[in-house]
Amino acid sequence: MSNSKFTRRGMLKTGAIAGAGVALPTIFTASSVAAYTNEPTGGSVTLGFNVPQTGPYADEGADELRAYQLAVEHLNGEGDGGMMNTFSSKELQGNGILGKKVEFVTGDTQTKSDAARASAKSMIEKDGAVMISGGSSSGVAIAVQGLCQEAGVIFMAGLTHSNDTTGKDKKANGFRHFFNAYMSAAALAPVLKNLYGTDRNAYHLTADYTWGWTQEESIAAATEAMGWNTVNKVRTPLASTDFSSYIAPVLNSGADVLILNHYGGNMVNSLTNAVQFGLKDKMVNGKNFEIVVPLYSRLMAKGAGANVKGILGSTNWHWSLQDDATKAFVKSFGTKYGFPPSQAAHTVYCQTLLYADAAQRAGTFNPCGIGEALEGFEFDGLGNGKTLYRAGDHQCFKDVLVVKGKENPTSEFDLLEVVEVTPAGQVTYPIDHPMFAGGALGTCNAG
Amino acid sequence: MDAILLQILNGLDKGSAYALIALGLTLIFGTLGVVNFAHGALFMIGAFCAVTVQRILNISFETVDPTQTDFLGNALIVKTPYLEAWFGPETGGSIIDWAVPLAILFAIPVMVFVGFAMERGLIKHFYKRPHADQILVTFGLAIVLQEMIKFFYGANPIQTPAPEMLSGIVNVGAIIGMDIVYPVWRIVYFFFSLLVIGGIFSFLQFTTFGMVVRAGMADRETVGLLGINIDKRFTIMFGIAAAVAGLAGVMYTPINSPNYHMGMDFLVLSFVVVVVGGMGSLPGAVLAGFLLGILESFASMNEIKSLIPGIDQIIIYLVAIIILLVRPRGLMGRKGVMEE
Amino acid sequence: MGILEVKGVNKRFGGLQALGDVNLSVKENSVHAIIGPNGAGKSTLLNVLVGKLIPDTGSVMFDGKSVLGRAPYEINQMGISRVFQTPEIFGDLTVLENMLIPCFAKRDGAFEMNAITSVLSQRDVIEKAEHMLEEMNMADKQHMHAAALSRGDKRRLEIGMCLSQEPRLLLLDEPTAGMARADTNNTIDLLKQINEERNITIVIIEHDMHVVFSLADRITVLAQGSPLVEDDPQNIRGNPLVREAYLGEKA
Amino acid sequence: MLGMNKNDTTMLLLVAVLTMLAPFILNPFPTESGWAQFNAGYPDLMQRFVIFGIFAIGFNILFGLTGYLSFGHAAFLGIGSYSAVWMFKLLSMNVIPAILLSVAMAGVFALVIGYISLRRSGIYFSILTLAFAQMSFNLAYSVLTPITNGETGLQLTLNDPRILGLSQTADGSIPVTSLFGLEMRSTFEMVLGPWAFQFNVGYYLSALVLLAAFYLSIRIFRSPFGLMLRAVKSNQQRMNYTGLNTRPYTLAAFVISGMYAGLAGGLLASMDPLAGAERMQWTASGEVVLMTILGGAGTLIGPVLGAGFIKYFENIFSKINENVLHGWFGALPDGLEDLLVTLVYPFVGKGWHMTLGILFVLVVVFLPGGLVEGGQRIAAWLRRKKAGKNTPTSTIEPAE
Repeated sequence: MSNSKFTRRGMLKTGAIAGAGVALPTIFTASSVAAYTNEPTGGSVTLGFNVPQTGPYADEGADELRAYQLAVEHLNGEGDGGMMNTFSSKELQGNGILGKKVEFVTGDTQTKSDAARASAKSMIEKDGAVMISGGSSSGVAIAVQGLCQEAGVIFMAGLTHSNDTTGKDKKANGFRHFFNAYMSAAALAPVLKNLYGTDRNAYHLTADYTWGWTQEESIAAATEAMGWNTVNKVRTPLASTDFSSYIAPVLNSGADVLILNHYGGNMVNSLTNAVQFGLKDKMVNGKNFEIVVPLYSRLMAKGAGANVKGILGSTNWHWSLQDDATKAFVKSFGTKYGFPPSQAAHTVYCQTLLYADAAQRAGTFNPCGIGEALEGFEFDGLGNGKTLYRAGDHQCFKDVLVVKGKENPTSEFDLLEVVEVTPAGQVTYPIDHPMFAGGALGTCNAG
Repeated sequence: MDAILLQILNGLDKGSAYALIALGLTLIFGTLGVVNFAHGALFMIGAFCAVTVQRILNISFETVDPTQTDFLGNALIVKTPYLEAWFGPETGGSIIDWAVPLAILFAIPVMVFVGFAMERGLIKHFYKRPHADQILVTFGLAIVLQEMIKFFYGANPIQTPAPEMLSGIVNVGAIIGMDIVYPVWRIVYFFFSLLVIGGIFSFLQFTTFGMVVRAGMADRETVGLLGINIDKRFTIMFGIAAAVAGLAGVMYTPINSPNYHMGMDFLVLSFVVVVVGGMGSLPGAVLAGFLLGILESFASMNEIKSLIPGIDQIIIYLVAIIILLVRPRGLMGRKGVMEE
Repeated sequence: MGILEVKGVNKRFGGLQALGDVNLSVKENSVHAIIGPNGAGKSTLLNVLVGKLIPDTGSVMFDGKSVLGRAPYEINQMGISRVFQTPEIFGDLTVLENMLIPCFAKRDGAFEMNAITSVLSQRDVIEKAEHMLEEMNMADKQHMHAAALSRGDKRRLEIGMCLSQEPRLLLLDEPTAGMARADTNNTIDLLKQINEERNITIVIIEHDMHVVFSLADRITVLAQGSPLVEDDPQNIRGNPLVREAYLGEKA
Repeated sequence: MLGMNKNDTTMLLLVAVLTMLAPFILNPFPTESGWAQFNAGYPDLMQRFVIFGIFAIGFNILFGLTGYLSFGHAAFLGIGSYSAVWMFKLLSMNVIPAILLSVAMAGVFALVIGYISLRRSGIYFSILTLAFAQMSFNLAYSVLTPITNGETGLQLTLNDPRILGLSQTADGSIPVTSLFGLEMRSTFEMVLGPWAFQFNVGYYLSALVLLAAFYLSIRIFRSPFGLMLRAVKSNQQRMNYTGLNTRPYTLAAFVISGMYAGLAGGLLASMDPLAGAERMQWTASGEVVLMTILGGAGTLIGPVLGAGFIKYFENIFSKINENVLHGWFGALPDGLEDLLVTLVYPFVGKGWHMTLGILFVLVVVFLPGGLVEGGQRIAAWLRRKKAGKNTPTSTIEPAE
């Protein structure tokens, strides 16, 4: 399945366990030969895809896995090549990475930071993975990113939206293609202003954990900057399944916009509950009551059904975009699996390609070399327009989509329509922005 | 004032689900003495009965519409449910619209069957085994059931809306001259739960079957000595308990879209409800269900949350601890039942 | 002054007067039987004596000290042991282990964190337990699981466990209920021997008049929660009040 | 030996041999073979085997001996982990003070929670412990984020003070956990033909702690204290009427098992310095209950087996994906290959929960005494077979 030529800095010298060694006819690998963790020595290179396969995000994880599989096929020269054909960098030849065939192992994060680290460790220690990618929540992504930093492998983050991933918890070995809460807010604010005006009272319901807080902070700051008033910010327990007791007080709070800083199952339920309570048809202060879901997931939005109609939010990418790269990816994915890819699938596909391309350009799998190749890398042709991997925090800067629940969907996938493509310039922030302060990249670790 | 009344109403509505699940759990514990960790899974299966009925009603034939394109740019395949074709879009559409209430008819036999199968196939071997073994086996069973649902229906929530007529909101405060709007379906759910609870109680109270079961709950041996086959009746009670959980699940689907792990989300909570009410006490389970629902609603009010941060995270457990320490047999538990 | 003095004890359960003004004096080294029809309050009285129930009024003194308000284990430590109607033993443990527990309790008191030494190294306790098993004629069964013993053996084990605590007062709740006549006679002999050789005071609740009259030095008759008569066996036998209350016969 | 009888000594030696040779035993398949998927001999999983073994041994001291079923023991594991990580952040990267603090903190919390919960017994006790643990989890995930770092879990940063150590190493990274300079993550690899075996310092430290914990648990089982605990389980009424106060006995057992959980938590953090709130969730408490019952509650070795069993499924079966299956069955004709993959797929990879659930049911139905009973049955069967048909069926002794 995989090789195991894996070494570690700080490896014990032969003497320490010589007792065990002497008794056996051993052939020792010289431990100091490898220059970095899991240096691939055979004809193949192993990547580790760590996604939620059990628990509430299992479907999202499954979609990510599909995209990884597709990316690996394309890298190995199978299939139609997908976005490799539209990618602005033409280094990849379809013969694997640096001539080595790409293999992969998968694991289950269970959407728990502990389990995710165990799974990632097993890929590094047992399967010899040289890069770990995945994640469907920020807590998991940050935890695994920390692990990869310590272990000396590259981490290509999957779906993680918290500011912290490339903010206070950023790491030299970690890279994020996905957008973040600040970007969502910056992209949404002008649209909200256009559609709903500047005289609005917003009520926040926020999932009571780190991601929810960063999103609440980002959105509140952006909306307040354009003149909105924040009526209340209410934290809801993560384990909540029924949000009615939090929605009910919104009715008489004087607010005319409800912002749901929820994701996944929480988002489905809180949105469903909000619509149940008639908030969508309500009039307050002579204005239509509005609901905003800053981070949309199309897969999950399906669970809320017709309730998403007309509700604004943002996404990293959507299959209905009309650029060549998106079309190529949707075609490639849709032909293989029979339905369009989600934004989670898209981001992990991009991350895999970006990693492979960086390795190709660097001419090595050494994480430090790859890091250098990715830092400040500008590219296009992956569905988000011109994109920059900023060197200072390893965050991608690209256009952000503002979307709205579609009124008349033609199919079960056709839930969202793109309202606006906010250009990258508007969502870019300085590295020392206070919402991202407090951490340091540190130096790259090659193990 | 409005806000408090609204939260009381909300608590009753939340409590309906707790009460129904706890009622079934207590029936099983009271009759068979089994700690059933698979009870949440029964609730979940009930909810998926609604999903299944919705899917069945939506069975469609496909036509190609060349004027539109799908995501790959091919001609769009439009699906039309047979029901709409047979009865016209109007009637067919409204039949589909009523999928959830219709699912009740589907769920009752399915759940009773599932209950029987569970009891006869597995649980009956565990009457004499320690509670720990019962927990392990029912927990294992819950995982299996849950994974089966996940395998067929996926992990994401699936929307099962209420009928158009019963969606929307109603001003329930109008009667007392106040402005308290509340979703119609949630009120339906509340009354539905009262109906089911009332049905179970009168069944136990007024039928011979029920009387025997109640006698059996109080003193199994004596009833057995009378030559009455109590085990068979208890098996039937297991089926009924499963059906109660299932109905609670069916009707819950429009409130929150069902997913495969919804049973586990309710499991711990429903055990807390049962214990607070008093192990083996049916009225206790119902009372505790509503009580905890109301307390939970109050704890989520901003005024309370600002006084005690995080109170809504722990209220249920805090109340359970206090009640168990002050009144070990729970609110309405009989003295001596699993006490000391 | 008896070893056990019960004065003016009342206990109500809701509307039911379970014990009404009970006075009882048990002389040291005597065998005192408490008899009475079902529902006369015998078991309630026993539960008061061992601290399981607290009476509404009245006092219970053992050897000059009040037992009221003390936990059962404290009362036990004062020197009162109890034998139950159905033998209460440690069914999951072996017979020897059953016997070891009261021996440890006698030596170490109510709680001792003796977690590192092996049971086997506690020779004094083991010898005492083995000795007691021999006295109970159960040495050959010491490695059996207690749950597997016959009913008579369970009873003997339970009595042996009580004795190994060297109590001053032994309370027995219908010790021969459900026993065959031979076993009953054995038990009577055993109890006589305990009373005479070990100088242990015995309070026995019993239905079986054969047992009562074979053993008792003194008998209290309870009826409807109150003592009807307290007297010597021969006087009780002829007392018309007792016959009426207990046997339902008209005088 | 060491104050134990022959059986117990044999058991301890067996565990010692198994743990010391685990890198070999758990890696039976050559690295390049298709079966290598089932190898479990890599540091992280081996560490988890022994650490969760310690957790389960401790849980068994409470549940196996006294019969009190706690549904909140994961809280102590979590408290242990948080304590250890805080020690790494504030004091030094040496694991000794971290583990000591873990055990102490878990002990303090166990004393408080136990004191309250043990006022009740039976299912009421279970619900009380569950309630405490769920409260800890919910608060750790949200309101207590400044202490626990909530969703992400408490982790080390480059700015931690580390009074007795370095905030960051010379090359700008976070220092690693060590035992007086011996790094926990140091791994020595031995390649033997097609096999590769990994010897990890952290694993061997954990394994030694496991042996100590196991030895201590044997001593407790065989002590008068252990006897009293078993008596509590058997008949509390008789305990009370034998002049024994059961409350301090059960409380002591609760605190000891809480400290075992804290020890496991501390070790877990020492191997991988991150403490996630999920460690305290009720499902995590449920997991140790399952480990203990599955292995055989009340037996010495059972919990360790149960822990290994569950962790193996979690880490090995979850990694088998469709590709791997196609790799295995690739040699078969296409139709058969697809059929087999379709049949097996629901039970591995994302379906590993299903397999685990089925196994719970099977084990508890057919082996009421857990895996230990399974082992005993096999042993008895072998003995009978060896001795011929004349020997009477040997009675199954509980493996205590």
